[in-house]
Amino acid sequence: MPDATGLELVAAEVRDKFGDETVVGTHYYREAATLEVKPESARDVVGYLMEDAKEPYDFLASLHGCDYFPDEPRLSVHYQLLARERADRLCVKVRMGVDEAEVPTITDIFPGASFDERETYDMFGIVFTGHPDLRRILMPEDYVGYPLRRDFPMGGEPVIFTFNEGQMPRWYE
Amino acid sequence: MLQSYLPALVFLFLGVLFGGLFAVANGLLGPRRPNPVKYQPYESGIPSNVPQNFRFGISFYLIAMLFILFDIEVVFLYPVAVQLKAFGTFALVETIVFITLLFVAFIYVWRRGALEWK
Amino acid sequence: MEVIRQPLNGEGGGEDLRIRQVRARQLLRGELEGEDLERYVEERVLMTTLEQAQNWARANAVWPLGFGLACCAIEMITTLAGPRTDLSRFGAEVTRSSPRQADMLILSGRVSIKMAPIIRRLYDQMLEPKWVISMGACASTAGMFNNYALVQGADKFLPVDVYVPGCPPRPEALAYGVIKLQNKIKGQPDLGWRERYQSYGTEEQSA
Amino acid sequence: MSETTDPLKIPYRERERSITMDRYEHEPPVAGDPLADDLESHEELFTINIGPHHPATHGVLRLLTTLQGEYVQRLVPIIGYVHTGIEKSCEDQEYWKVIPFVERMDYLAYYTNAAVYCRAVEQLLGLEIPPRAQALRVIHLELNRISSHLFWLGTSILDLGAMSMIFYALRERERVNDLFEMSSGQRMHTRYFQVGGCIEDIPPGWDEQVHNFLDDFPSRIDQYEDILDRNEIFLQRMKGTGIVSREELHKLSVTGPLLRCAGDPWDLRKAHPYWGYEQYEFGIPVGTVGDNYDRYMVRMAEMRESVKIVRQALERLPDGPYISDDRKVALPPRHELATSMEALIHHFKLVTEGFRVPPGEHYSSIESPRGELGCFVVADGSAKPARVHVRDPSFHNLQALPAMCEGGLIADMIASVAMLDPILGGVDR
Repeated sequence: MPDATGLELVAAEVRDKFGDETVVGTHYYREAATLEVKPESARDVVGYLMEDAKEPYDFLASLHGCDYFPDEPRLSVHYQLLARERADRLCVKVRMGVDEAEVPTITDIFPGASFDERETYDMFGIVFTGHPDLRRILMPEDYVGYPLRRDFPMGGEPVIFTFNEGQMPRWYE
Repeated sequence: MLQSYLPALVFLFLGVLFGGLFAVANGLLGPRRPNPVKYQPYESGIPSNVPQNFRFGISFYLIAMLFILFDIEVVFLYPVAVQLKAFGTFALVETIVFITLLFVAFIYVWRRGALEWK
Repeated sequence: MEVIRQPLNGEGGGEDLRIRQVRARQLLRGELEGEDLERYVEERVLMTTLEQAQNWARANAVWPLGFGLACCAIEMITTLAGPRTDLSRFGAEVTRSSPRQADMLILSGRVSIKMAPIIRRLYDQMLEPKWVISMGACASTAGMFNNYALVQGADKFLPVDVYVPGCPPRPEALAYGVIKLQNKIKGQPDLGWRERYQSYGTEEQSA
Repeated sequence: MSETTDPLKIPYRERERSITMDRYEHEPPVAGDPLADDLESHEELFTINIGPHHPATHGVLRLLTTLQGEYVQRLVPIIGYVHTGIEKSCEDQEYWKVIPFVERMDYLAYYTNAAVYCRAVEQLLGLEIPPRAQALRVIHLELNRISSHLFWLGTSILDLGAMSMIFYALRERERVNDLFEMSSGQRMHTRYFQVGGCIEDIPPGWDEQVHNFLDDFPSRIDQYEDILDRNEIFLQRMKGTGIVSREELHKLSVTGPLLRCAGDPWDLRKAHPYWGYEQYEFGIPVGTVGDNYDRYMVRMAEMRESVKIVRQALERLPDGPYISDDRKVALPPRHELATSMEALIHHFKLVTEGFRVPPGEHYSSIESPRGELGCFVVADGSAKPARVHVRDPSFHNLQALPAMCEGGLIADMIASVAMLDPILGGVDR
């Protein structure tokens, strides 16, 4: 794991490569390094880190979305990068609001991310611009709504116990 | 003359009887609940849009023909094999000629490369 | 979300089980007469032996459709090919892959909303007479996944004959489910505990 | 299709042009399909669903394949038919109750799912689990790897047409299920791992049972290999089919036995040792050619390595607490409730509301029988996780399926799907 100073070095490297405002923040929590970046430059930073950084992270273990509902830039995409020679992990995080949920795709840099991106689009509605065929992967193609968003209802049926029988009169018919 | 054919006729009759019985009984006794989906082709549970007049590749047909050719050859060998002693050596020579003829055909087909799946 | 419960259109084809039981009881008490009695007797006497013979033949050769959805499929395959229980004792060992040759559909696993139309199509394409065993909590009531992705119970779109509880049910439980299905096919279904112990009147009624 | 110069051996397709088939000449090949241009005139592409209900797709995987005769031109795996919304349900449960949900994702490696989730939560809590719990976890994980590979072996060889293999494989698997039932009470989805260790200690006599199993299991693997390795049909179907190079697998984010069969010894148990894996000596089986036969051999060898690990872990099983003694997370033992007041309060608090995890997020990953299984947990300080995402190995390995099957025969595609060993519960979550 890159320790706190290693993370700062990577952040500094990215800052001077892509300009100062791309890196929004760095968090080092429970020996896991997270580099927070602007949504538009996500593709360049991940591409840079995967190929031509000083210590490249050549493998993308996972790409997943998340919805931090209460606090403001709600949706986020996480790129779990992995350097196999050094057995080193780094997470590049991108936060964005619901209405500008758009991130450039990285399938041309790392084709393995195409299923992940389709799933993140399917579950959160984050559009990956430039993805070869961005369709729903898990839900039926014509499904409306993005299930894993916090404001999406859990669905299913209300379970009938004695205390809430009142709301469902004559349920036993 | 009829005596000698009796067993064969009885066999034939029984075969037709039971075959027909099972086929017809199935139709009679089975309950019928027609529904439109039942008549559509089964394609792993997905409505199938495979064109009905689809033309398969030539290799399928070729392999089928070759199989039938050599299968009939074996069918002809059965009656001879059963009564080889009664027919005497003439039938033996006859069969060997028959087999070698077909074997030549087999070698030709094999060398021609028709057996490999294309 | 209000709960709508309407009886499924029944298995179709002749009265369903409940009505037959009620009429049998009326016959015993001698209350059945007139046209009903005629039809009842005619149906019973004429076809009794043939129907029993048919049901016996069908019950002892119930071929399941090889259809694994999720974790219960692992236990179903262990029931079919495992060392401890084997369904060939009930003639249910041959799993047919095509619905045309299968008599019974074992719904082993969770039924998602994307899979439901496909299962309904498979059920429709199966030939009569056909039965459905809903194996496991997820097939019977979507078990613990009370969420957007699962159909809350397969009986919302399929007439289910036997529900096998468990998550996943043990192989012995599924074998017992097949035995119960056989009794049902032979026309003597095991009575539920209310009938067996005559404990009517204890159904939970709202205040 | 051998392009040798021997006149008799010229490829069969060309010879057909010598036969005047004017009926075919007029018909244009199926237009509108990019593959149609390299098509001989009389070919017709045939798109069919090897769909959700198919005996050889190891679950509800739909393969939309475009066939040219017996050759697969294009293959599109379509998934989602057993999507259960587990990740959404997890956000509605306390941290404890999420374990049964997570276990039902990859329903052959259920211990591994529970382990990776518990590891993520333990790291969020900064909780160190006692050595005995670590050894118990390693033993159960490796036994689970054996049982998962056994089920893969049984069903895959069944797909290739050999019926007897599934009976042998399930016979051994029943023995492993008995061990799980003895230690945790249930054959599948045991919920034996708890955040902080294991729910209970193993019953006395359990290690003798495991030793009995370990003593005669390697001989059983030899029996399987005697059956399969000298079977000409099996070898011809497996050797040289579904070859994908290491770089391509790497680019398609494939991990696990599929990657190791192509020669890349990447295994998280060695790269990121967790729970004491560094103490045990075991090898990482690696293939050379990267074809289906190597995938088969790699998994058979992995079963042998797992036997070694379990044996070493069982001999050096340290005694001590089987769960961490941090009362905030682990339930106090029952007898303590009668005496101490704090235990009662901890017990009450844990049972009613569950423990709280300080805000933060963490991605932890371990080696499942199918590859790197990762779990990303976001905690917002309440008693329920804000987000649980599981990086499933089969979900990413499926991306390599088109690369394996395109250009080959359908029979090789069935073998490749079998050797890829996808578990659709984990793929669709």
